[in-house]
Amino acid sequence: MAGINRSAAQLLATIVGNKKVGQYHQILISVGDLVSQCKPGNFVAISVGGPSSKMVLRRAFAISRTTTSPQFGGAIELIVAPHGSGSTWLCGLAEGEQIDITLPLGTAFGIPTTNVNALLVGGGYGSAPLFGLAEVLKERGCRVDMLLGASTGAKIYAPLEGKRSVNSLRIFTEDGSMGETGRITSPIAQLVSELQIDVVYSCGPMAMLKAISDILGSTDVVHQCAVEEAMACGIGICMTCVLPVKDETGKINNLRSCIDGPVMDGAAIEWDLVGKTLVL
Amino acid sequence: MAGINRSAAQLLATIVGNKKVGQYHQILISVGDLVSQCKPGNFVAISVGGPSSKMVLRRAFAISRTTTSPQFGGAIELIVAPHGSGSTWLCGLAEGEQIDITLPLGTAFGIPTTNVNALLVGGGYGSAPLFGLAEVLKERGCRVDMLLGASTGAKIYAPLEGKRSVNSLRIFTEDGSMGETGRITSPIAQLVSELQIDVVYSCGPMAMLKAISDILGSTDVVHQCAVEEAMACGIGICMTCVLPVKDETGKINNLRSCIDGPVMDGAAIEWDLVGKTLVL
Amino acid sequence: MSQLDFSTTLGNAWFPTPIFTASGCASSGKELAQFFDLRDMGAIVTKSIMTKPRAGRATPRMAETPSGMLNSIGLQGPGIDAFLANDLTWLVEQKARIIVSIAGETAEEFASLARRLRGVAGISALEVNISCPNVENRGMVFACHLESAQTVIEGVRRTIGGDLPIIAKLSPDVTDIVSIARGVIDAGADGLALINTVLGMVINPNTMRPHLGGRTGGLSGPAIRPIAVRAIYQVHEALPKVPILGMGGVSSGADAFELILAGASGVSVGTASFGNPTAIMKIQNELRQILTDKGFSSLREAVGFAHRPESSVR
Amino acid sequence: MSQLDFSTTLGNAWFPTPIFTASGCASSGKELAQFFDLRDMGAIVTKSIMTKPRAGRATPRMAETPSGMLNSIGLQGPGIDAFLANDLTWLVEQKARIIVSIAGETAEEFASLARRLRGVAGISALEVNISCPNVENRGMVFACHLESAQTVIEGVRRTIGGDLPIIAKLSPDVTDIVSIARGVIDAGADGLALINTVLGMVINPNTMRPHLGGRTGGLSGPAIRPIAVRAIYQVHEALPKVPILGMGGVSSGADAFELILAGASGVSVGTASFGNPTAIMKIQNELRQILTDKGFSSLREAVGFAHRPESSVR
Ligand SMILES: Cc1cc2nc3c(=O)[nH]c(=O)nc-3n(C[C@H](O)[C@H](O)[C@H](O)COP(=O)(O)OP(=O)(O)OC[C@H]3O[C@@H](n4cnc5c(N)ncnc54)[C@H](O)[C@@H]3O)c2cc1C
Ligand SMILES: Cc1cc2nc3c(=O)[nH]c(=O)nc-3n(C[C@H](O)[C@H](O)[C@H](O)COP(=O)(O)OP(=O)(O)OC[C@H]3O[C@@H](n4cnc5c(N)ncnc54)[C@H](O)[C@@H]3O)c2cc1C
Ligand SMILES: Cc1cc2nc3c(=O)[nH]c(=O)nc-3n(C[C@H](O)[C@H](O)[C@H](O)COP(=O)(O)O)c2cc1C
Ligand SMILES: Cc1cc2nc3c(=O)[nH]c(=O)nc-3n(C[C@H](O)[C@H](O)[C@H](O)COP(=O)(O)O)c2cc1C
Ligand code: FES
Ligand code: FES
Repeated sequence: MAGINRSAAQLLATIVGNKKVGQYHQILISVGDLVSQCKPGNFVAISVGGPSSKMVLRRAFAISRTTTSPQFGGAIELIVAPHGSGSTWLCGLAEGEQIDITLPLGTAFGIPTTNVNALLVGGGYGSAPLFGLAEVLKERGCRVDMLLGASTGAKIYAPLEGKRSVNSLRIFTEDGSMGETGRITSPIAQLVSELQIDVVYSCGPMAMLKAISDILGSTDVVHQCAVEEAMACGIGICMTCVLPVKDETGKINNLRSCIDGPVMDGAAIEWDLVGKTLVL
Repeated sequence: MAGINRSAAQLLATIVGNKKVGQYHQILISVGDLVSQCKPGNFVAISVGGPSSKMVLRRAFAISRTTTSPQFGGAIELIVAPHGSGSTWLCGLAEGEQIDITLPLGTAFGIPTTNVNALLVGGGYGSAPLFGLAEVLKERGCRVDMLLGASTGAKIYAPLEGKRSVNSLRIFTEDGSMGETGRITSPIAQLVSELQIDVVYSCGPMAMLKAISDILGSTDVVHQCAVEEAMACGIGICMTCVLPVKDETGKINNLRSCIDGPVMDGAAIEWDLVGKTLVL
Repeated sequence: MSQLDFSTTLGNAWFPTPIFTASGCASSGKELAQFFDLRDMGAIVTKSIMTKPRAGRATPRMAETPSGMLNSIGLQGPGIDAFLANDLTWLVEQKARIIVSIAGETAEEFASLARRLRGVAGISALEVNISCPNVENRGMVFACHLESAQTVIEGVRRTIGGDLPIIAKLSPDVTDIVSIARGVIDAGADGLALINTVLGMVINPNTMRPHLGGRTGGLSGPAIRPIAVRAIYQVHEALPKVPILGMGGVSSGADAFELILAGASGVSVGTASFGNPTAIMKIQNELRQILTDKGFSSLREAVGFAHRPESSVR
Repeated sequence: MSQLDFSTTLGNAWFPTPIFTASGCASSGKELAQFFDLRDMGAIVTKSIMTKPRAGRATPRMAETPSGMLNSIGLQGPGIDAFLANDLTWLVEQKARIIVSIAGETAEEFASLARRLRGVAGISALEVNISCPNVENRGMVFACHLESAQTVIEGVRRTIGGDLPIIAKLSPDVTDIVSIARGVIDAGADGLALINTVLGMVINPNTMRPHLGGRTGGLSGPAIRPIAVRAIYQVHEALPKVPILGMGGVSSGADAFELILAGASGVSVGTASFGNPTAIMKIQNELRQILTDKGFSSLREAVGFAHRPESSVR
């Protein structure tokens, strides 16, 4: 999965849609032919705040979906939570405004060549790239089940059209305001054995990804997770976004999650060493 | 003229008009009852760049005119040259957007109690406050003649309605693209004697103000000039905006042009000491 | 909100709130008084006063920089006599709490200024500005050298006697700020003001020469906040009992909170007031809210909180 | 445009343009190569390489700050062997001009790294990073102390022999950068790189603890540009013949021009590349245009122009 995404390009792109969905903004950006290079799991990096911005770093967002229409040509969709000043600025943009964007970046979810059983687990806006992934998996003939979770219903992102591409969808909220009450991770062990899951695809907060890795640790289910480390550059030149990952020989290295990720093998990440000093 | 402008207030005000006029923007801002406190010569200080701006200082602009309409209530007008990032941001605002503004600031042009002969001299956007001043002077029964100058025609600001309130108006451009060719200062000496001018009101680049002071130096014509020093605060707390000014005893002090100005007595300013280190 | 004890102390001086003006960024108070009541903040820290009237440096005296500004005022001021007669009298009449900042060209000047202030009613503390980078002779930055810093503070301490707290204001432009901090405390300072501006320069693209009349200037504003936080953190770690008046780029309650967590007992606001005349009130209100929301029952509890082990959650 | 001589030299090394990457801000080059041709800029300055592979510091390793950022990477890297075998070989194949940055924990390590690089083909110069603030032991910042800085440079000079230019990279976190600059030149450096990051800290408002894994970090970006300009100006004034590779907050051609006027013969671009992968090309084009518009016929003429008397207009 590792390495530089050779199709990455930088461009001035136009916002062609910005719609509030629950606590998120669904933002559509016209990017032309580059859509064909965007795969589920890839992300974009966007310059924020305009010409006199005090924010010097780009913001990373997963590509949720790609579309091509006669009106806009190729376009990508982002699901953005207005969190701090950068994402809030982005959510405030109107149709027609332009942004400086770099895409596609990072690794994509690996797609099996045979029809396997896949469980997709998304926390919060982490569900964004999973619907596009589900479509691809369905085309390959996979069985696709999905779990979505968040603290509250307004943070569940589950568009209608997306629901069609999955065999089953269960939603968990911690406050019980939507779907079942509880944590998204609680049913995983049972589902994995009941549905004879071959691969789990996950995207969401690091704590969720770690919990899933722990659950799958004793199984031979493959875990492809899209991680979210703070990224200063998104293109591999700053070394801020590293995670401790074991290689085939068992050696642990700090890998850049922007180019060796965001999609990584959950079993190879040394979750207990995240945020610790690694001694080589 | 000196001292703190006691009517100053800070408010969130709405842009109610933004029109391009030559190389300037005529910006109308709704400020409510504060208009009654705004006098020709006063200026405003505006926060620029929005919530994630890297610009930490306000920008100063002369109040060009005040109006009161049923639609907006009290409003002030600014004539803004898109110069650097702050003024360009301001010129890019649309009607309905809000700005954080402090006003009215600084000293106002002194208005004679008797009907004197006044010559108003404006360089570039320096003409902005002179039309409002002309109206006030006319009401007092003064004769008002006006000279406007700039490097080129697009930098002459002379609205139609303003022209009505002066007895004569002559325009000079250095490139001859509007009015007479040449410097605005060249006809002053002659006009002063021909028209028996009692007071010259001036606003424009510092070099122009100095030149006028030099011309009037040998006469007993009063010279009220609105200076333009770089201001960090606009309210008298930073000491960046000082000019060397002689007091009645002949002592020269560095006075703050934001509260002891911008309107100052041209004869009291020690023009040759501007930008020099003053020894007390 | 009702329960929060928002008060603070610097040495034996008590203040109802921990938000102060920064020296040189509020003139002598009159100018801000039309925007809010000076009694509503912790204290006004006056511009640094010298013995004689001073005209300061040549203009241009400022340049805006990304998220900051450079200034080279050069301590323009009326001199101690006029200051006492006019500015201080006025401030005392307003019932504002007052910290007087003094600056001198020699250690003797500092001491003689302290002598003039000894026993003057209405002063809560003395800030000793040994770190102004905006003076003709950069060699005069006492706070850049341990011995000269100590000599100044010793002189002031000896002159002023035991009552009025002495706060030594330090420069970040040193190799080891902790050793300077320790030195001035040993020499008799009761507290520290951290940080003065960082020495910087801007070159004017048109003239292609240094923009400021004084060539170099002091960098302030949000740009330097990480430097201020680091300096406060380092000094508080080494000298946890010494009260720190923190400053540098504070323009929100969250910023003030950051300096307090690092170890500041009080926070001065400078450049932010230039951009917003009511910044001090805004910062004070926001800070009060943050402390309440975080569940602190007093400001004091939050001072230096960042130094406690992670396990000590609240 | 046609007539401008845009080339520059650092010691005996020649570069067709004065715009370089900054060490640690371009990894080993591959990652930027997909955005532009590495041969189109002055040179790539590699991330500082150490003897052994290093994992660097704990995450979080970055915090954005107003117009800047803090980093605490801690010199993560593959070690000199892997660097020579992979990264350098690749760069040489690309025909990029290369400045190799080295860092050591001891003066001996610096010398032994220099020995490994002696005679390696394709290297234009050596940048000796004696100023990294992101190492476990802050005592290791050689550039903060005259003697240790000199010891390192002497060792490298002796080892490397007379040909390859040695550029000593200094820290702004010192009381007197001119004396350190003079010291390392006396010790055998051919040029200076000014400035490394400024030591800073950010406290996380949620955890209320230092945000970075390494607690302190290095401040970079536009926020520090006035500090860089000042340092370059001061050093060029004292040592006008010593070539300076300037860096610190450059994100436009106008910014690069400012550092050049202050005295830099070349300009490295760091943080700006994080915000814009093609920043280097943009800066280079803008700078070329500015020099042309100002009527300079060569870059060299503009170096240190801010030091000439105002009367010497062009
Ligand atoms: C690969 C990747 C994919 C992402 N996909 C999405 C998405 O689809 N939708 C979405 O809403 N958000 C996504 N995020 C998180 C998003 O990048 C942050 O919410 C955003 O950067 C916050 O910026 P801010 O200016 O609003 O917040 P601030 O807190 O002001 O940001 C300050 C700095 O911290 C960094 N930062 C803050 N929060 C995060 C975070 N959660 N993760 C990483 N860095 C952070 C910022 O990038 C910035 O450099 C993704 C992050 C990564 C790394
Ligand atoms: C009392 C007063 C009245 C003014 N009236 C007007 C007016 O009516 N119309 C108008 O277009 N402009 C006016 N100006 C000038 C206006 O303030 C500047 O053009 C503006 O601040 C430039 O900001 P910027 O961000 O666009 O430029 P930048 O060059 O990016 O500004 C950088 C810094 O320099 C200061 N600065 C830049 N140019 C000037 C200048 N010419 N004078 C003072 N400070 C400057 C800015 O305030 C800012 O702090 C006035 C200035 C003063 C002091
Ligand atoms: C215009 C200006 C004038 C200043 N004058 C003084 C002064 O007279 N004495 C002093 O100790 N500090 C002075 N300072 C430094 C401030 O008190 C403060 O330490 C510094 O600006 C950092 O805080 P800030 O970022 O909030 O402005 C001055 C700062 C500015 C911007
Ligand atoms: C993420 C990061 C990593 C850095 N790593 C190094 C390094 O390995 N060696 C070095 O000499 N400087 C290093 N620096 C400092 C830069 O080379 C440069 O001196 C500094 O960032 C100022 O330039 P800038 O503002 O353009 O980034 C690093 C800076 C950053 C931001
Ligand atoms: S974000 Fe810069 S290397 Fe990954
Ligand atoms: S602009 Fe601050 S005192 Fe005049």
